[in-house]
Amino acid sequence: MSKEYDVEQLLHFYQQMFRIRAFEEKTNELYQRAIMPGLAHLYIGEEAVAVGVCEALRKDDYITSTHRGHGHCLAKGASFDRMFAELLGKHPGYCHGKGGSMHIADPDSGNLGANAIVGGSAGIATGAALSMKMQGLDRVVVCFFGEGALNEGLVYESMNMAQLWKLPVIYCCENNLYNEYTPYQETTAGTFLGRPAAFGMNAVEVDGQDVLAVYEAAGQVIERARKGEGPSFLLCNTYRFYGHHVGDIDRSYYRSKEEELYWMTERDPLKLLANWMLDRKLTDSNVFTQIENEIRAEVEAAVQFAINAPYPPKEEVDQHVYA
Amino acid sequence: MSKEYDVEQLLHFYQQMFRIRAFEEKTNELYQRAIMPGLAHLYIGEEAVAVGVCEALRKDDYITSTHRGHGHCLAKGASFDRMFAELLGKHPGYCHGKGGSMHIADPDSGNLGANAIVGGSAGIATGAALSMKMQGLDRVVVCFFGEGALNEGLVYESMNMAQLWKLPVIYCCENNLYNEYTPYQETTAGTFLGRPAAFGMNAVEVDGQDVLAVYEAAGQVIERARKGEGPSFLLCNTYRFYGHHVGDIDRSYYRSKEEELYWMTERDPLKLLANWMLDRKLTDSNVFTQIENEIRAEVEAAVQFAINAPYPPKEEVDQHVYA
Amino acid sequence: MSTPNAVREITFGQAVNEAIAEEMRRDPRVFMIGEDIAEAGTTFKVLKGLVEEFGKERIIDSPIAEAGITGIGVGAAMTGMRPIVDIMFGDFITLAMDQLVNQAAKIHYMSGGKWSVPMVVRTTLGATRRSAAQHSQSLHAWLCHIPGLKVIAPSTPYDAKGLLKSAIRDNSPVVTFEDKMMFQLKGPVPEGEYTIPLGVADIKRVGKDITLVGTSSMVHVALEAAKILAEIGIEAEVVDPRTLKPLDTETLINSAKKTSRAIVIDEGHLSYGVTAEIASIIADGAFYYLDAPVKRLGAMDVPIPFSPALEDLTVPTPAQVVEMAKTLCGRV
Amino acid sequence: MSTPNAVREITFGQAVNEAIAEEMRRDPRVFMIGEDIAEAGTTFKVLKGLVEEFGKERIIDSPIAEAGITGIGVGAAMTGMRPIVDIMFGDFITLAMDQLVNQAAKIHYMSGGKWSVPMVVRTTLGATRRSAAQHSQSLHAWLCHIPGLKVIAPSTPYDAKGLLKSAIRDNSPVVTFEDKMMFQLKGPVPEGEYTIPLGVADIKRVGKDITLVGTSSMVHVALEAAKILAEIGIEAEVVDPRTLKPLDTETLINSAKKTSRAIVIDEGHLSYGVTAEIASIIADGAFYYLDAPVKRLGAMDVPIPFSPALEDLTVPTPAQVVEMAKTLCGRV
Ligand SMILES: Cc1ncc(C[n+]2csc(CCOP(=O)(O)OP(=O)(O)O)c2C)c(N)n1
Ligand SMILES: Cc1ncc(C[n+]2csc(CCOP(=O)(O)OP(=O)(O)O)c2C)c(N)n1
Ligand SMILES: [Mg+2]
Ligand SMILES: [Mg+2]
Repeated sequence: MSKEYDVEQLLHFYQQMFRIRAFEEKTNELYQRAIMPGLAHLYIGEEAVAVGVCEALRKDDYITSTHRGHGHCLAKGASFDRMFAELLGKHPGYCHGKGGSMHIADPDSGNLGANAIVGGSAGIATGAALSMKMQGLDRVVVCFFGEGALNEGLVYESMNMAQLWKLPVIYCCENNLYNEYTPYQETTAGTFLGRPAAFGMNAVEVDGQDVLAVYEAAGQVIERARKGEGPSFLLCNTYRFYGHHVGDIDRSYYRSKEEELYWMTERDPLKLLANWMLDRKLTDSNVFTQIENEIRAEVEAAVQFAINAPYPPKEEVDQHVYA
Repeated sequence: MSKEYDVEQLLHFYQQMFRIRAFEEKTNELYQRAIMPGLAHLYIGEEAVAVGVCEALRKDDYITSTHRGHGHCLAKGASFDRMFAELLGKHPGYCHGKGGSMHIADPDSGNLGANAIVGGSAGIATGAALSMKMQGLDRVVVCFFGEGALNEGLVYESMNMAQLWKLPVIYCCENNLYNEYTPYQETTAGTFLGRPAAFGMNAVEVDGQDVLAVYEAAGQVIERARKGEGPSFLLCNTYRFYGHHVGDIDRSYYRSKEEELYWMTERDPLKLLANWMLDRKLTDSNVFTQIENEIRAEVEAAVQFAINAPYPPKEEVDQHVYA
Repeated sequence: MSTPNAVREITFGQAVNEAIAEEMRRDPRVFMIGEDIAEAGTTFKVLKGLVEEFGKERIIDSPIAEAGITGIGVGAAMTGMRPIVDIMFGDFITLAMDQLVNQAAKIHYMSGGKWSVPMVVRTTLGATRRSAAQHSQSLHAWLCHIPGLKVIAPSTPYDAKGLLKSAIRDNSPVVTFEDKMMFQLKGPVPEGEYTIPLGVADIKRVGKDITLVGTSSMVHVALEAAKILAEIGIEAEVVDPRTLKPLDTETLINSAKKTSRAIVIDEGHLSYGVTAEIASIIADGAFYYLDAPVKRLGAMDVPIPFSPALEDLTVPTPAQVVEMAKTLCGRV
Repeated sequence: MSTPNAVREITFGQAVNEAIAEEMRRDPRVFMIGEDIAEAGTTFKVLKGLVEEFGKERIIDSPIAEAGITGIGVGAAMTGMRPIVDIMFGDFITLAMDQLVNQAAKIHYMSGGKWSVPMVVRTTLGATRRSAAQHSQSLHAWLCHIPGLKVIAPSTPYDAKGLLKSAIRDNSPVVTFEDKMMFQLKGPVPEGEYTIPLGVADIKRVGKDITLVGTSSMVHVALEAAKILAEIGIEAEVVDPRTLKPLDTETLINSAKKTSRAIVIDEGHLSYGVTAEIASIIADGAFYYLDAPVKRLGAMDVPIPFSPALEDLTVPTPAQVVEMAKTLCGRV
């Protein structure tokens, strides 16, 4: 943590991370109370990645997201109410309820869409970057994906072209150690950083639990891309505190309680930032409590909005098939 | 060229390379005389790769091949007559005329099949290697492909698994500088050797015009694989003397006559071997002439066989759809 | 077909599990490869227990690489093994189509019969799980279109087990589509060994007034409709093709000849889907016997929406079948 | 549709080339990406000259990566460009199906109409080029099955140009299948600007005794058959759907109602192919007018063999159409 930050900015980071935390906790509750249809893949534990990266982006920059996408969408500027509405399949949701948890998309915040195909957005992000270059715009695209996506061929095809044409795209790999229920070591040969190296692509590895470290690393590769110096690979080491999805409760067969506990207690990105600030006496703990309370209240209101919102009318079903 | 070779072996290498050369020259003639249906991708100029590698293989080892596959098939043990018959779509061809130039396959010589999908055999070769490992057999699989195939995602998916499970497979990349009509530099970021490095895979680069160098390098990686030490990537730098396919006559828009001339005169694998032997007075030029004459006679007889051979009977058309 | 003995009620998922376990016991060449299939037993938990019995060498957890594992299946099948490749959701076969269609399906033919590819690809179809457009498709029509592939779509635990065992023993590539909403469906399955030959339809209910052809879970929609129709005196015959490729056209046509009316129900999209093939075969083969046009019901021609309020509108229901049947039988 | 003026004879390939050039001139957002499309002008040389006019920035030679370039097309289309993605052979769409089907086709719908994907994918169909099983397929039925995609299959230079221009202007993803054997086919094409709306069939020959529905190059097989049939007094109507998705069902049904007989001819495999959809739509819509079952002709259900002696047996011929038509008209 090298840069100088003012307290406001640091608190803003905290706030952004807590927004994701609170949203996801409520999502879990909605699942458990059988209010949310289907499943959701919670981002809890990984908040510093989405926030660190998106804070380094401009509003008119683009992102693509994944099945574990709520964090990216919120960090890029989505609002609670329309997110929850989408998760409940309601009409005011970002996609009129037609996309759901895995497909939040929002042109206003530059969100090209979450993608339920592992690795499926690598080409899209790369194409958006090509498009920026062709139009002479200086917008940057961030492609978020989990380390599991590095086993899908499309990611390699895309990285090759991005590097070849020096496109303004960042491949942000969130290594949370697991492909669903399988430790990445069982599925991944060599090193993660070997992948971008294959194409001669700039690559940076960062502690994904340290929002300031992510912010700084992201800032560098984004500025590089914005200046036309080409793509980068940003490897963020992180951990999901909960299951692969909300229904993944018994996890003992693929990871230990100790491991989970370690990350939750020692490596929680929110605690890490708060403690760092408290250690330096930049603020006091009441401030965090106040932020949290405000956000929780906002979450509550948003959930109520979503619960009360109408389902899409039947006529919606065959609208938007063609543009 | 470090090993000790006896003259017989060296002449055998020459013979094997000349078999390919003569076969391909005749194929070109068959096209020009409109005797061969469709097209063919000639291997002329690249003979040292197929021969160097296949001479280092056992008969019961496997290969997969490509659209530019005649050289691999011949080097692995295919005979002229059934090859030509296949190219002419005749019944005695290796595939009853149903496969044609791009699909020669032959269990007897361990040829899992040429493949007209660029990169399409990477999974098949890897699967055959997995199969050998599961059955406790010490056979090795060589997957031949052009440098263009390195842009297809499947190749990466396959290499990852091969390395992960230490499978006995060699990815033999024939870099002949062009993807069809496009120089590889326009399509390929980074380095070729960066690709296997991404997975921590053993890799060797070799002069693909030097049959002894290929033979030695191949021998090493094959023995390594046979001993269960895992896959390798064998990069062979080579050149195709003719067009992408037999119909590709005007090539000036993508490569210069000078370049072609350079390779044909200075880098011809047959000349290189012959001169090396002559320099060392291991044999005299009559011997080569005799080999060539014998092979040309064999080619002639084989073509006559193929021309006289019957087409498959109509009933063949819906046979072999299901096994 | 062998003779079954004692019969129990087990779920569709258990039937699949049993089929694989039995075949793995009898034939050491059979193995599985797929994402999260070992300790996790797949995301649907259908394969639970297999890794304990057969070990991680034969129940191989793979990287997330659908094309790669399908290609690996092809190569392994050609060289002495009998792989079962697990593609978690049917939507992901989009990533493996080259390996399935250009490789697996064609190798036997292209090699003049020299090589064969005894491989099974196990995947899913079916919507209404609130999984949205990329996890809800029923893309089986694509594979039925490809010569060299066989395609099965079982509707009951009994059929699932018997057909899958035949598929594993078949020397051609077979793709099996399991409706992910049926894994918990219970039904009678005999204790002992049995197989069901590929290519033979099954009449799930005998009737004389109208033929309802249903595939996969749509068999149950048809049966449900038949029950309602019976109450108003329309006796529907429910025919389940079970194998979609090769298709038992004779049974389909004969049923329609008998009843003079037919509705075809499948969960793939209506347009250019499975219903089109079956309907046109019946319309042709039973032309001179038909009293009404052959009708079709498929998934609505829209990407599957997430919202339950919309998703449920997209798949055929018993009520729709009943309505259509009544019209065809002149009851409205 | 604008009014054409002076008419010349140009080839199908030239018509495609003109359509792209004209659209690239009028709209700077249009660009192309594909393998060997720049200096080489594709393997079929159809795009020759474009790179000279538009430069390598707008005619982009890509790596051999069908999934990648399709994905790039999707992303570019969403963010202000109008890409034309060139997939050299129709067989290679197998590698891009996820990007086409799970991404391009669904993004508009999944986003509730927020994003759109104005992209064209240009590829081929058709056999008899002695290119064997992996370079001869006609896989258009797959894409017709997918809501969110439009599919065109022009049969003449005139249609090729007018439809492709409409496709490029369309705001949805459109896949165009060109028969690789038709690139040299000549036909009249007006000098000036014109477009042909998607979704409108064209009656290529008027007749009263039987309807021949042909797609792509099968239109010419149908026309050839019609000529022979006319000699024995059977007047065939030849209908060309031109757009396969959305399909102009009304024109098809009306023609069959008029003639009472129909044969559907398409070069995809017969089973579960395009002919099934069209035949079942006609058999249903014209049921009470039909004097004979609707018949279908497609490619034989075998991988396309290399040998000319076999390959020619696998595709529909005028002779087969004539034979079938005579039977349907009671002339045998
Ligand atoms: C193409 C494809 N294959 C498989 C899946 C099923 N699946 C969903 S998430 C997932 C694991 C993804 O792991 P990773 O990329 O590391 O992301 P994480 O869930 O850890 O964030 C899998 C296999 C899928 N959605 N898409
Ligand atoms: C998947 C796929 N895409 C495109 C093609 C068309 N094609 C045939 S050969 C070729 C170039 C291959 O280049 P490379 O791999 O370097 O092999 P080379 O021809 O140089 O031996 C291409 C693009 C194909 N056959 N398969
Ligand atoms: Mg992960
Ligand atoms: Mg090459």
